[in-house]
Amino acid sequence: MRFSGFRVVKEALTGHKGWGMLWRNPDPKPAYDIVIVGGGGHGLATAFYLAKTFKQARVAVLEKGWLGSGNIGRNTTIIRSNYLLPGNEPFYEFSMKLWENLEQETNFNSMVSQRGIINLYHTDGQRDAYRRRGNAMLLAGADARLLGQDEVREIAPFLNFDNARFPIKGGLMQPRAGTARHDGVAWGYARGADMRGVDIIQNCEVTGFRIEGGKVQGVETSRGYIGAGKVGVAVAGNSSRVMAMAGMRLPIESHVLQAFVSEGLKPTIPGVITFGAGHFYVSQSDKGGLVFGGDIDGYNSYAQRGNLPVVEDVIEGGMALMPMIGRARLLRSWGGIMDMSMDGSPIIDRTEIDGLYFNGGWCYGGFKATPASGYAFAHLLATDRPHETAEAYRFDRFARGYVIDEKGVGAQPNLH
Amino acid sequence: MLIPHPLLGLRDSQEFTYLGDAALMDRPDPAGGNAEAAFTDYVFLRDNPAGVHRELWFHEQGDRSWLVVTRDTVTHEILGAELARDVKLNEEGAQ
Amino acid sequence: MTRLNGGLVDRGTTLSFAFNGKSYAGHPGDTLASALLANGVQLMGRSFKYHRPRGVFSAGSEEPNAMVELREGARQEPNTRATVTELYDGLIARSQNHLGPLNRDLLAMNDYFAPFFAAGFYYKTFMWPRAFWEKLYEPMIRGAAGLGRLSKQADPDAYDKGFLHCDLLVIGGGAAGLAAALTAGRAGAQVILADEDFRLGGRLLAESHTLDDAPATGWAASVAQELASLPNVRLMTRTTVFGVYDHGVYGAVERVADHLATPGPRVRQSLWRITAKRAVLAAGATERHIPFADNDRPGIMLAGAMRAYANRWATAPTRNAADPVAVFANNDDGHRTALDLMAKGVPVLGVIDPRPDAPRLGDYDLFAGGVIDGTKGRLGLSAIRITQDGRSSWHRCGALGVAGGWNPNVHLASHHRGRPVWEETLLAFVPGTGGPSGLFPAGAAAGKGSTAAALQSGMEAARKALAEIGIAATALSLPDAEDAPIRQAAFWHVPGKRRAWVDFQNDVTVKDIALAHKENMRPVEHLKRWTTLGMATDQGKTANISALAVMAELTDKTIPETGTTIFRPPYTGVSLSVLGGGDTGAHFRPKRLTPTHHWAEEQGAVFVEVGAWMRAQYFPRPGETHWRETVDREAKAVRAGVGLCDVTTLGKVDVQGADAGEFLNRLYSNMMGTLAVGKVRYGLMLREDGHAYDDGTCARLSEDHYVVTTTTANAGPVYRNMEFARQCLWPDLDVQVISTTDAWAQIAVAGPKSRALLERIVDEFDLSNAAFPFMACAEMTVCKGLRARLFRISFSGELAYEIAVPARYGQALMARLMEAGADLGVTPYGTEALGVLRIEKGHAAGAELNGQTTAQMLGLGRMVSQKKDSIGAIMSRREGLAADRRRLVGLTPVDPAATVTPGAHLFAEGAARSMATDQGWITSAAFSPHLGSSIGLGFLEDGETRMGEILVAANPLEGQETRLKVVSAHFIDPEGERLRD
Amino acid sequence: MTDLTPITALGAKTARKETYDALTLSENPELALASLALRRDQTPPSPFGLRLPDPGHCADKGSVAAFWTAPGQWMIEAPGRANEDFAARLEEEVPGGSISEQTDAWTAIEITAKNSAALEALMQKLVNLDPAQIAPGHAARTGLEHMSVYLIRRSETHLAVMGMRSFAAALWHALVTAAARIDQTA
Repeated sequence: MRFSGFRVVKEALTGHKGWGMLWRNPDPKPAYDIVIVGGGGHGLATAFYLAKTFKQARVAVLEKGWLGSGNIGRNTTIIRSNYLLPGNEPFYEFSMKLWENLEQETNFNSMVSQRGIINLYHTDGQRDAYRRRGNAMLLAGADARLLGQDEVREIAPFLNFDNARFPIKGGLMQPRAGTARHDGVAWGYARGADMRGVDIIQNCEVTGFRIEGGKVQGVETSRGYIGAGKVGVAVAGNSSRVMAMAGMRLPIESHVLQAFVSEGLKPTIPGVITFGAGHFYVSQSDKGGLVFGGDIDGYNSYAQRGNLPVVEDVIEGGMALMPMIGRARLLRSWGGIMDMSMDGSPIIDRTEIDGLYFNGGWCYGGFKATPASGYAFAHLLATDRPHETAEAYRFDRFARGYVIDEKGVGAQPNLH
Repeated sequence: MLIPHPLLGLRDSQEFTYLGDAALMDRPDPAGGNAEAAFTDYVFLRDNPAGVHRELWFHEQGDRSWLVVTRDTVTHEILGAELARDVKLNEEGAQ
Repeated sequence: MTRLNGGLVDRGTTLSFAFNGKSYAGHPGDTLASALLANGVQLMGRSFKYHRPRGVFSAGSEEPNAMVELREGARQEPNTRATVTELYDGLIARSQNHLGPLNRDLLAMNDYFAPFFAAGFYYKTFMWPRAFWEKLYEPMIRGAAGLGRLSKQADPDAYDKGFLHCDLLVIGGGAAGLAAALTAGRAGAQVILADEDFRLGGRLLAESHTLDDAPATGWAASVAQELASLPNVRLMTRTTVFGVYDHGVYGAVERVADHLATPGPRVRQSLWRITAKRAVLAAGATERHIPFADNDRPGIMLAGAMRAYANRWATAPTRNAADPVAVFANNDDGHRTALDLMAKGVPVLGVIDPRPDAPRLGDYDLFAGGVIDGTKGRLGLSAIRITQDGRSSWHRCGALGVAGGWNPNVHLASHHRGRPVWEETLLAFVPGTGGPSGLFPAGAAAGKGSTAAALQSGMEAARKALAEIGIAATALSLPDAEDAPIRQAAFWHVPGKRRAWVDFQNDVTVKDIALAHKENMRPVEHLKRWTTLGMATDQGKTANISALAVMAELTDKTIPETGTTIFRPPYTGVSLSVLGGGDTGAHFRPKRLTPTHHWAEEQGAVFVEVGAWMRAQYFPRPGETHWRETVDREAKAVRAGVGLCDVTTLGKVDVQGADAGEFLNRLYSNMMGTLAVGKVRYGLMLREDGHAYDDGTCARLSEDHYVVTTTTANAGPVYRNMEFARQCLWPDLDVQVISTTDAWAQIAVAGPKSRALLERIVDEFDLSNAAFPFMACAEMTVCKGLRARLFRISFSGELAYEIAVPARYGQALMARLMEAGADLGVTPYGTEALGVLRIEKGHAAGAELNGQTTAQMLGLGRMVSQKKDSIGAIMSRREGLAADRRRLVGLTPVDPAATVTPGAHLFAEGAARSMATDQGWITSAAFSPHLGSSIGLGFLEDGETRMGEILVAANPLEGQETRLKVVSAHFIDPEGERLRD
Repeated sequence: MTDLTPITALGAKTARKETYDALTLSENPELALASLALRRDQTPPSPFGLRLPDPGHCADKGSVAAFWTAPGQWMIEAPGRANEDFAARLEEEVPGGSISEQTDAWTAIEITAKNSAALEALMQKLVNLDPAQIAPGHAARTGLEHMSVYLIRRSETHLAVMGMRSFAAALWHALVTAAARIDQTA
């Protein structure tokens, strides 16, 4: 069924009798050409592009819980392509272009909203670093603007310009950045993949890999053995856990990132604002909640919850940046497990096991990457060649010394 | 979080700086064969278990002891803490 | 007026308040909701999506409907629950989320279009044309959405934070909580009792129960009094424990002054982080409702809330005292509402109970086996339709209490992601076993809902909790209390064609759940996300279980099979101001001041933040109109005469011990153990991954004592790494380290006349080049006996020294040097001139040592000793690092008037401007007064072999292109003669 | 004696002092400090006849005092001797130890209270220490408003707070802001 305004009106007038299931609840088949482990954003996007772009007919997505229950279900919804390094920027810009056409491609309104992102700077040194980055973005075909204080003030007059510990001098803006409705992204990809024949199997946990002669044969699951020509793992947050079942150690630690939403408020904040000096970033959802976050808690965790000091640290930053939000209330907080990699950048690569492919290490930035990650992983799975924008995301970059370290902090994941 | 400091009792984890897996204490022999591969594993690869994890915390706003804390990464329950220096000296003594 | 007799309000005092511009009167003890009800005001707000008229629904923090903008001006506080807003004199509140007056909300037309706004409709439309989303559809949706408004002004009130420690934290001051606190308090344990209400007693205040044949409110008051008298008990009313964190840390917010018009000198709220060895969760239970057609009109509320308004606040729920009240209950407890109202003289229409065998507990009309399946009344309930035995009839009705059973407030028990478990005998979820360790649920929160059971379980929980920490508590002799069994039917909603609301605030109806089911949004998390169920400010406290029941019915599963939701902090909304607590402006983070800060201020210095430090950026003089003028003068003064700069911010670490030299050998890439006593050496540190990390100097004061410096930014991390190396890698080395950064004021004395200046202040110390050459250091005295450390090191490339004295003398030393050097033209300089000087000399700083560069890129590859191991040495030899051909170069503009811009990217002339042809970037730049042009440093592919080549610096971000010449990074004195002079 | 005039950490010639109902805060610029760290296998000495305290504790002998700072390391305090080279005196007492001058690394603010309740109420607003960890005779290093401080509980009603000298103004601000808000009438 095609979704459209016309269809919504027609159903409204006829008692919503015509709506069908957004996706099926298929039972697993004995075998598939490609099995994707993980029904989060990246796994679903991979399946979608495998089916749509790479015309793969026998694809399954195995999800241990409900589809979209990973970090796609809980994040601060920011999309952007404002990276510095050549290993990253073309990939994220590719992602941005996919975002820009996502709804038309999936026929599902994921509410991609390009209201812009501003990264504030407070010193000349930060401005220079942002200039280098903004230029790198432009050279990669993305968009960027370097704003002075007055221009920031015009866009966000409510920021603390006059009595700040770290006075705002300006910002690097990416006008095409913004937000997307995170669940809607998962659902759009899921529905699109399902329509094209992908079996999305919920409540199906992978419990092991069957590997014979160095080649993967299939996966053991809570719903029985499923054979597979190729297996793609996209379970960020739990990558180490899952890949350990194939005997692999990864350059990844799992950390908790908390995020927050306030009670609903009338429109207050136009786009996304990032305050590096205070570890705080914020946007306002279409429903009116302020959606914000900051740093990871900083210790290895699979608990999907964080602690109070980070809550305070983030909100202290928010209050310092925009003291007018003080009378609003925190409504919800949550904690997601992040695949924090050793250089802060992801991995999309083959593994040492034939037929086993890996996608992970997204740190706290996986949401914005969803379309390109899915596309590039589908490309790799379907063609056995890395997508041109994802060539740097290899396992061996650590051993060979080609890390992609945007922050320049080295192999300490909690600093990325 | 509260860290059970072996000398000072329960202390706010905010006083500490976290580093990561206690395996970082086991710096490979730079003169050993294939040192570059050993260092690659040491610097970049982690077990990252969901469960019991031995990890390094630095009591930065405290007595500046490095501690080896044994903590469950699923429940955050702490099973013990030792002075890293003692751990290292004991290991070396055992060898 | 619908004020009844009795209650816990102080009728002797009248408080006046305004709601939507109209004045009303209430009493101390009232909430805004009770006072409005007492004034016959039922309509208090509008729903989120359909803008349906809404009245108060509950008597607590679970309120979905009665939300107001409280206070005015910068103190305006949106989404404030009228049900928990303590009335004060002069209170001003407005209803929110409507266009035009509350009773004629223009946005109520949304309700007519409700069929178009079914669950998830927006995912299916607004996609064409593409550009219309940001321009039209989304702004429209955003404008209509949201609830209350922020004032957009800074919050003027003060907030603070604190830490408390106790043996037992009791969360909730109802029957169970009071019993727990009393048990623990009498045992001598350190106890904190926190309750979100302003009065202790919980449901005891809302019910007509007796304890030992006396009103239960009296027992609550006497227990509160005893607890207040115990020095080991801290009573915290108006305090919400909103979250359970690891290892017994609880987050709580105390509303210190929210019951006052303004906080005065006090804070408005305090954030408490309570470390409790054990805790008792006695947070009570929340009543749920029964969805039926048009069940959302003002006047329809929870039956227990109705009792609370009648008993505690002496208020009838109706607009007129003569209007009859009905009760719709699937359980015995709900019938008590009819009894309590009758006792207060409120006319009762009857009790409608779907159970065919429903008991009649008093002298009221009982509609056993009956349901309500329709209501009337645009802005307030006027009639209900009762269907019994297949016959329907309309009845005039001014208010309706709905009793669908009670849900234990398990929230905190699931904050560690432990799932609540279904208790079929209670038809409710109770705390499961996976709760936070040390947290003991008790009372209604644990499903022990009768007063007797609550008292008993509160006491037992406290005894059990304390026993675990070695405190024996004696059993209380509990009063006789009501112990009615829970009798209820699993009756979850009244089926029908009209909309029956499940989640009031977000306008989620039974139909929406049915649609979600049809569309396969069946897992509970999908249901929530598709319909927005439970996403409103009340977090579904009154809605979620009913919704689960409806979904269970649709899927033909049990409720526990259908799923449950777990809760995350906060339990109720917490103001961002209090979580952000304390200072938000200039004191947001502490500043570090240098020893000469006040002196620099007196000189009119302009300061700049460098990490936590404030450093003098430049020292403008009268007549100087542009900062560049000042900086040029300062830089020139250094090269021509002598300048002074406070460099205290560089990290300083004393490294001592027999193995200090060996220790530094392992930390620095170059050799330090061979350094002679009395000498300084420049040192480079790598990270273990082989990249350049930090630089500084090592000075050997004696055989077993080095003083090392770090960059300002890395002072903390480098020190931490030293402790790591000392304790975790090589504990066998005899080495001790301690930071001395703040102990010594360090002043750079730089320029050809620096020796002449220093000679005037040292006490008989030979500064001659022979006696104290470049890279010498010594401990000595200055200014008649003040101990000092002198280092002959240079960042500027000139003859230069750094002198350190105890920090308290730093300012006086600076003043003395200024005085003594007046005839030498001594000039203070700031970080800006420091930057100019170091760029002219080609020294790397933060922009070059940015964590992404290598020793080779910096031109320091030879410093990585091959003769010894050191941190990072092995990994610095990896292929990718060795193959990196970018090198630090100097850059000058071909047109001397042009500017070198840091952050511009470097291209060969004629090359396309693309990533593929990008050959490097400019890291730092400054105007060099000595060269008379802008100059820069940058990393360039094969830089060292391209001297003299013309490049283009592209800065498309600002539309600039500049032709630059590649030169040595050492613009000044490349042979380094001056500093050895 | 040098002819340079020292200033206090708060930047004045004389020490700052602020008095509230039950609390008095005063800057103590005359306190000399030196750290003492043991070399490998060194026996703990008794400088100036002072028995070096156990972890988490402080010891006071009138003319000198000490508090434990790290395994094998103590801070030695000498009231009224900040203008001397106290580290050198300590080196004479403990030859062969690792000693560092710390007098001006820290600013000491002495807080005296009319009763211990006022002092504890103040500490509740500033530091996360169980009262038992900072009972009289105890010393602790911890965080306070994003700063690192030593707390030395000299008696029931006397607490010294030592912050890094460069943070003195911020520390003073934090302490007086909290002190002013404590209800000291109880």
